Amino acid sequence: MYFDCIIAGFGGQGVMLMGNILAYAAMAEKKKATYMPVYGVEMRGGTANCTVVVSDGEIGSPIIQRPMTAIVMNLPSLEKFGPRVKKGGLLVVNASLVPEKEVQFKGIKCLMIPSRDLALEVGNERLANMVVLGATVRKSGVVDLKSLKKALYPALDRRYHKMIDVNIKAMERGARFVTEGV
Amino acid sequence: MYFDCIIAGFGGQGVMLMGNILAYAAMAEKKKATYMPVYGVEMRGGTANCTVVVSDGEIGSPIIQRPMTAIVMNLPSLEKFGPRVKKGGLLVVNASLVPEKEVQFKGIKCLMIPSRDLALEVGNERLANMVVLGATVRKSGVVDLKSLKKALYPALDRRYHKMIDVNIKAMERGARFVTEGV
Amino acid sequence: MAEAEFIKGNEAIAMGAIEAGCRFYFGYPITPQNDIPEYMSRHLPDVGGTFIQAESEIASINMLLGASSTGARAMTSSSSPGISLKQEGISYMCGSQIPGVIVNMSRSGPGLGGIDPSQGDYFQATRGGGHGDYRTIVLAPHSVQENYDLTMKAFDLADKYRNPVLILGDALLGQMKEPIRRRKYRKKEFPKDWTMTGAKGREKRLIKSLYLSEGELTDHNWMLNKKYQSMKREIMFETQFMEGAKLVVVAFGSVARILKSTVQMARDRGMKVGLFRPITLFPFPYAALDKISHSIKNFMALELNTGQMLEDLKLSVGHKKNQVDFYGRPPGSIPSPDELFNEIKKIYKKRIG
Amino acid sequence: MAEAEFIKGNEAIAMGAIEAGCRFYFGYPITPQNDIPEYMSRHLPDVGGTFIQAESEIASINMLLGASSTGARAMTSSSSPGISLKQEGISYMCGSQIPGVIVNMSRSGPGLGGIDPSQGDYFQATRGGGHGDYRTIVLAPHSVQENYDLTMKAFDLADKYRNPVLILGDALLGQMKEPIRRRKYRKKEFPKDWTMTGAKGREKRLIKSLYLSEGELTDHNWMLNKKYQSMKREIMFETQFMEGAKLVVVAFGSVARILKSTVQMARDRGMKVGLFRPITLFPFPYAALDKISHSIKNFMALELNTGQMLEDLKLSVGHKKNQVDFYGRPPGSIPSPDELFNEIKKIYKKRIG
Amino acid sequence: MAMIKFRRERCKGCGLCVLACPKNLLMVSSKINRSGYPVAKIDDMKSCTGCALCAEMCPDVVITVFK
Amino acid sequence: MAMIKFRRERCKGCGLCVLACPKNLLMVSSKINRSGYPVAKIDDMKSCTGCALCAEMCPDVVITVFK
Amino acid sequence: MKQTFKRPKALVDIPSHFCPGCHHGIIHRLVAECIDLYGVREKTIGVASVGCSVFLYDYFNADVVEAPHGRAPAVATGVKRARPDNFVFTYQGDGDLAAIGTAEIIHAANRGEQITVIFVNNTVFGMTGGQMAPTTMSGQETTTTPFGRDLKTNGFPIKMSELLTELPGSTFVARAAVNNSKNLMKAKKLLKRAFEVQINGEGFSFVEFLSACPTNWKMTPKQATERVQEEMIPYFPLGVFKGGQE
Amino acid sequence: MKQTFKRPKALVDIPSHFCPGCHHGIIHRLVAECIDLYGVREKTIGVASVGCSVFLYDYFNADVVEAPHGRAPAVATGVKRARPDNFVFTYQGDGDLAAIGTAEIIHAANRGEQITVIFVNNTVFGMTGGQMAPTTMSGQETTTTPFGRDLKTNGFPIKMSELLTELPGSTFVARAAVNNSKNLMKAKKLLKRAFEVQINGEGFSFVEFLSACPTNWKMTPKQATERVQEEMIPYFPLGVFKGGQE
Ligand SMILES: Cc1ncc(C[n+]2csc(CCOP(=O)(O)OP(=O)(O)O)c2C)c(N)n1
Ligand SMILES: Cc1ncc(C[n+]2csc(CCOP(=O)(O)OP(=O)(O)O)c2C)c(N)n1
Ligand code: SF4
Ligand code: SF4
Ligand code: SF4
Ligand code: SF4
Ligand code: SF4
Ligand code: SF4
Ligand SMILES: [Mg+2]
Ligand SMILES: [Mg+2]
Repeated sequence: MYFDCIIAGFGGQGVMLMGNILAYAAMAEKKKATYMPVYGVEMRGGTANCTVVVSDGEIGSPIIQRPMTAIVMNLPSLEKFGPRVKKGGLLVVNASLVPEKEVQFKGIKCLMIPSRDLALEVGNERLANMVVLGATVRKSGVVDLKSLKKALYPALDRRYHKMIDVNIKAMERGARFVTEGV
Repeated sequence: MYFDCIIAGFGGQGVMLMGNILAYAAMAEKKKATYMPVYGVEMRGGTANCTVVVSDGEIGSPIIQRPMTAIVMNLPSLEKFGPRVKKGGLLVVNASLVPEKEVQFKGIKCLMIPSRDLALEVGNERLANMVVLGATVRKSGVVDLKSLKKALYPALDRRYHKMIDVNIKAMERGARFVTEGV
Repeated sequence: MAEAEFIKGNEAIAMGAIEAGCRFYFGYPITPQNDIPEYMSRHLPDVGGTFIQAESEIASINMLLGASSTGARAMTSSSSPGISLKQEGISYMCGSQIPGVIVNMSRSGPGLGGIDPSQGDYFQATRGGGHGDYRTIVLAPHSVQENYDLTMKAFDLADKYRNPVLILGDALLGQMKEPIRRRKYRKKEFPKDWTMTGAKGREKRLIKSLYLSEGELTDHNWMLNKKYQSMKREIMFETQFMEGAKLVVVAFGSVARILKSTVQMARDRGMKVGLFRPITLFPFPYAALDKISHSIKNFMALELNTGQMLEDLKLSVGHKKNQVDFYGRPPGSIPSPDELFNEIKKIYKKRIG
Repeated sequence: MAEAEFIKGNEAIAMGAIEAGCRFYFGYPITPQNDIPEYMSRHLPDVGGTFIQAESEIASINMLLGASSTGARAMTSSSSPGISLKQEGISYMCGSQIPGVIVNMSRSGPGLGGIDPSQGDYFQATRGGGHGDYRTIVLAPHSVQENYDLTMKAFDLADKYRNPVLILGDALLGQMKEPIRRRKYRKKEFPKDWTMTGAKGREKRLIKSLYLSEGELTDHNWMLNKKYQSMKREIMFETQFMEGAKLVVVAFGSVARILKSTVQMARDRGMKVGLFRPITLFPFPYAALDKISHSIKNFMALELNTGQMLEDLKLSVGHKKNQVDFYGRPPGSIPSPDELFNEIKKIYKKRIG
Repeated sequence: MAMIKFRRERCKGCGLCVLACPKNLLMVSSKINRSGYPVAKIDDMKSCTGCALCAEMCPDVVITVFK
Repeated sequence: MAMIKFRRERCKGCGLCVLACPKNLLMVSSKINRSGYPVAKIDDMKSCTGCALCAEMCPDVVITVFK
Repeated sequence: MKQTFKRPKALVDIPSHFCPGCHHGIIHRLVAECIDLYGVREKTIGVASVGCSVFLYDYFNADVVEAPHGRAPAVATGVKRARPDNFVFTYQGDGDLAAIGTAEIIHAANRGEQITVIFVNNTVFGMTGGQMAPTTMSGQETTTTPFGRDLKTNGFPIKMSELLTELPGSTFVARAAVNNSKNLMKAKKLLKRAFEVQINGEGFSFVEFLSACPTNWKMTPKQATERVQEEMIPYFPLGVFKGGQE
Repeated sequence: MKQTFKRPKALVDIPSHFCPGCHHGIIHRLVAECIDLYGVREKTIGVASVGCSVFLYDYFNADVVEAPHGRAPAVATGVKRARPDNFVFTYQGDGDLAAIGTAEIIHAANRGEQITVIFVNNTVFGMTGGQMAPTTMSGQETTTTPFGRDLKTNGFPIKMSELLTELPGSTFVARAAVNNSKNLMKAKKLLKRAFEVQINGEGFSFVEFLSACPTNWKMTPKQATERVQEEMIPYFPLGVFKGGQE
């Protein structure tokens, strides 16, 4: 089993956390994982992305030019990473910030998630990243949703553990959106 | 024509000046010359030596392990450089500071100059270096005594030009010591 | 076996250091290695250690010199420009035979450059960027686990040879996270009959690099040289897919890591490509490569620079005797496995067909 | 022709600089090159120039960076430990393409070492002791006249390539006196469309080494690399006694000077020994040596260190194809022509008989 | 009469202008610009004296003042 | 009664002791030691008070004082 | 209606990379205003340092040369000595000027170099992600003082203006803040004086700006701006330390 | 008769390399006397700097580590942090401490490192042959100020004691001279206090010694010693600047 993905967005959207959780989830399933962050120059409000690779065997490169999966949380990220997704790959798009008309790629699957609305449903809009992550995992099957939830413990600073429940809800909401289409 | 020599003594004895004058004298005769100084760690009162090479043709090394000629102005210098003089070479010794019994070398010529007495004769004891230089030049014939005198002009700082006459006297006294033995 | 932990490369170095008994850390912030001082500032106090954020890299290396001169295990870390500033201090440490671990999570140059991964400091690391004849052991990890393991090893080597040891990583190896397993570190004891502890009940000791009497420094330099030569016994390297290889790709550190995917791709496509990864950059595995060159004739160096380790590869296998090709990607963009595959394919086609 | 003047090697550098239009000098004292700042402090004011004794070598190199960025001709000088401290600045100057002349009258290392002649800084000089991929032209004079001539040349090369140029001498070349002949210097003009002069009536200009957008620094590095490659046209070397030579001795700077006597001795004794003296150490005369190796098979590097230029010699002639021997005399004692003769004789006997 | 103008795309929603206005006329709205920042606004332009203190304090030179 | 002793071979003839002696007892003689320096001396030892100021000032610890 | 406040000409019209509420942006603008005011844009040579203000060169419509971290005063010395008729300024953070660049600023001031130094003190290494700076306040948490700056082991927050005032070579030394309109207006005056000192050939001029770094202080822009008043100004008093006359 | 003045035990009994009349020799002895007095020889770790005093290690009967030029305070910081119970001192010239080592001394003082710094100010770079030092006096001729130090271009003779006094981290700062018996006796007292500060764990102690360099001043030892009184002391006043109590 081999999986790789790039997760990209603006600074405040929590894309780094998404990557971390995904990697922890893979580890919980005794898989190997690497996580590689890339920051822009701006400390706050800039762009950020990370690459996560998951595999049964030893992982070679932790960075990927053409990922199997890309999660784009804003328009600039779509523009940069959308075209790079491998043929047959998966593009997960934060539909709350990226208009559908911009998403025109051939030969790949596209998943549009109205993340803000779904996040608001379960609590607050800052949970959008968890919604998208839940959706991605359900769609790709890279890890089990259960592992993803478990991964919140090591990935979140202890101070935020009280938020785990609502994060789980957001993940579940995202996953449900994939299965049920709403 | 090729000539090389090491001139050594304590800091205050003016050995560097001797080397410089010798090199200038050679230049005045359109010969090539190199001068290479070596200082000890002490700024004042330490030991010092220099190497002068004179030649008609291009000069290779400016430093010499076994010189044709050595001028030693004190005992430590004799001990260090005396044994290094080449077979058939010339060792010029400042007899005012080096007792004759220390000067026991085979296969080389030794010239003992009572430099302090001769210097006092022409003016003051600080001229001992010029006495020795005059003697060395007369003995070795590396340059003409005339050239040596001329060399005082470029070698001495303008401030000391008023001392040139007495320096010349000292050189002549040294040369005379060689020719006349007293 | 311990539970795997998912940590940053930089943190793995800091953890390894503390576990190897490092109790003094001196550093000055610079991207992309700030997790090291940050980790140290948080965790050294727990073990009774001391963290100092120095006023500069120069102060850091000299604090390292001071602390190590007492026999303590100590470390400094920085990235390229900061490492340039430490060169005088490193030269002094080598000249004075003072151990110490120096980490360069290098970034892109020259000048201010950028903060991308880079291998542009290879020459500086392996040939001594400072003045005079000196060498430091250079360890080049390619994974977070190796960051951890080699840092521990670095402390032992530094003490063993009374010489600084350099860990040469880069932004990729510092920033990436991977699971690592901790291991029990067994501290080796080395003679401490040279350390600054106060001349109580013994002759005074002196640590210096100044040698002024005739011939003394010449001898000192040959003695040091002998020591550097003796470090050959520490040579480490890794090979992959060497059986039947027709082209051996030679690379270290982050790019070697990326190449692991590439070489797999090549093999999948039936290209007989092997990978040779030096782990010690100094001493460089000259002999091992030379030996390989008796049966394989085609080599290719890949580096994140315009060609530095390439010279060591040439010196190893003889570029007038064997074919040595090169692909360089100076920093500013990270090559992906696919891109590197294309470069290798070009060479493979040309040389092997 | 001008009257010969009898001057110190260091003074010849200072004189050459002023005649080549150097008007700014920044330095910090260090033996054995103090005659350079001393000469500059006395003579620059006469020509309307500026001498600053900086607070350190680091300040000096950065003052040089500043002055040169305005298009002025400027210089700094130091000796080994001081040059180590300048490495960050040199890397910046290369990255920012700022010219400037840097003199290293090197002394013995590592560390404080001593003040004897040494060639222990060869690696640092030729491979860039600082971080990142950069090179400086390195000129290695072997006489006082060459100190003077090559310093003048250094200013032209620096401006031509917009790159620092290093003059690598040592205590011997700085301290010895020899007659030199001055020559008329004809200043070449180079484009100044990049200099800091104030944006009067033109677009603003920018001098920097930071490149952050994807791929930009990669391109910048290749552009610089191309420039370094193009410097090959400046290669200079001297040969002596090459006709019929069976062993070619390769050496630079002070030891090459000493070897001129030695090789003469060898020829006098009927040994067919030639001398190859690289004058540019970067770019190194690889091709010239390679060509020679088609007819002569035995080479010997002689250096005042434990073996640095040796690597370039091996890379030139292929040490797996031709015989490359070495004699090193690390600093602390100066080898005499006779001593070197004995070393050459040993090799000659072994290789030629 | 005075008027201020915002260059919304440059606003980062820091609110320093809000702190600066002696008449308390400014606020950071919930509108987000293309860079993802909420932007400052003025509701009661009539009360603006054109003192320009808001503009002086703005780190991003978002505000220009007319009088 | 007091006495001072010189370790002549260490003397560099700098004369700082001469300056220091409140009783003006010291001088630099014309005798030269093995290192080539003229050495300090005291002629009138009886007048010495043993105040040790000469010794305190000597950079080369040439003088020891007895009292 | 006339436009009474607009972007200074010396400030290039591009978005800045600074975080929301960062005072660097304000200080940049004040410097640009002075360049306009004295009409020296075409004579200006800026020296950029390394820190969050490294992109100075993009923002100023003037010639700019980049200095290695901490060395801007040395670079500026070289520039100014070579071009004494140009207006030369450095712009440096507290890490740059008060840590690695300590020797360079002290000696440039001591030599009385005819340059203007803009010193932005935000009590933290901004660019590198919030480590302790020499000016970090007692007890302040940073990424390398996770338990707060402990004066015993980390030393004291250093007062650069006071230190440079001691040097006879410095002509004008002042500390300003831009945390509110009143201080900002005073800051403008001090900055003007600093410009005049150089323009009149009077010597070395230095203005320290207390500056907020909301990001690394982990505060909102409002809180950060308030901290300048409440914590910084009491320890780093504002005003002219030297050379206020004229 | 009893021997009332003898060589301190901490001073090795070998000839020194200093020039005739150089005050370094006196200052070495005073330091050695203090080591004896406080009985700390076996706990002492000296940090030698680069300058005429580089051979410190030969002269002191104690452990000594050599620091690169200017970096002794950083080396001493490393040593003292690793061995807080040892007595750690540096011995540095004015080139070493006030030029290249400016940042290191200021930050060691600012951190309040528990070390003792002996600073020998002879207004010149002695070891390298008499170049200008940061402390070179106005008009003083040196090999790099052949026309005398010009304050306009070379800056002002720097007063390190006064500068370090400004830093809250320094505990004891004083300036002494050994040009005559009176000053020498005072110097001893100051040095003792400096030792006590470290021994009592009170913090950073610093004693500046005005020192004669006959060789590079091109004076006789007598003239040089007199110059200390006539030219140096008026500009570099003696006394305790900070921390005299106890
Ligand atoms: C030699 C060197 N060391 C360290 C760095 C890393 N570095 C970049 S900026 C900086 C400090 C920034 O802090 P400051 O000067 O206070 O500026 P701010 O970002 O806070 O405005 C450091 C340490 C560097 N670029 N070069
Ligand atoms: C990095 C470096 N730069 C310069 C030198 C050369 N150097 C040796 S001692 C010295 C200064 C000596 O002056 P000072 O510190 O005043 O001591 P003094 O000899 O006067 O006692 C210098 C510049 C060096 N050894 N290392
Ligand atoms: S100060 Fe400027 S950037 Fe901040 S909210 Fe107001 S207008 Fe927007
Ligand atoms: S110009 Fe003055 S009154 Fe108007 S909004 Fe701005 S600060 Fe308020
Ligand atoms: S002070 Fe000492 S060295 Fe100087 S003359 Fe007197 S005894 Fe001799
Ligand atoms: S002990 Fe006192 S009185 Fe006696 S010689 Fe020395 S200084 Fe003079
Ligand atoms: S990190 Fe701090 S100083 Fe840097 S731009 Fe952001 S707020 Fe400003
Ligand atoms: S040069 Fe000066 S400081 Fe150095 S030993 Fe001689 S007199 Fe003393
Ligand atoms: Mg800051
Ligand atoms: Mg001095």
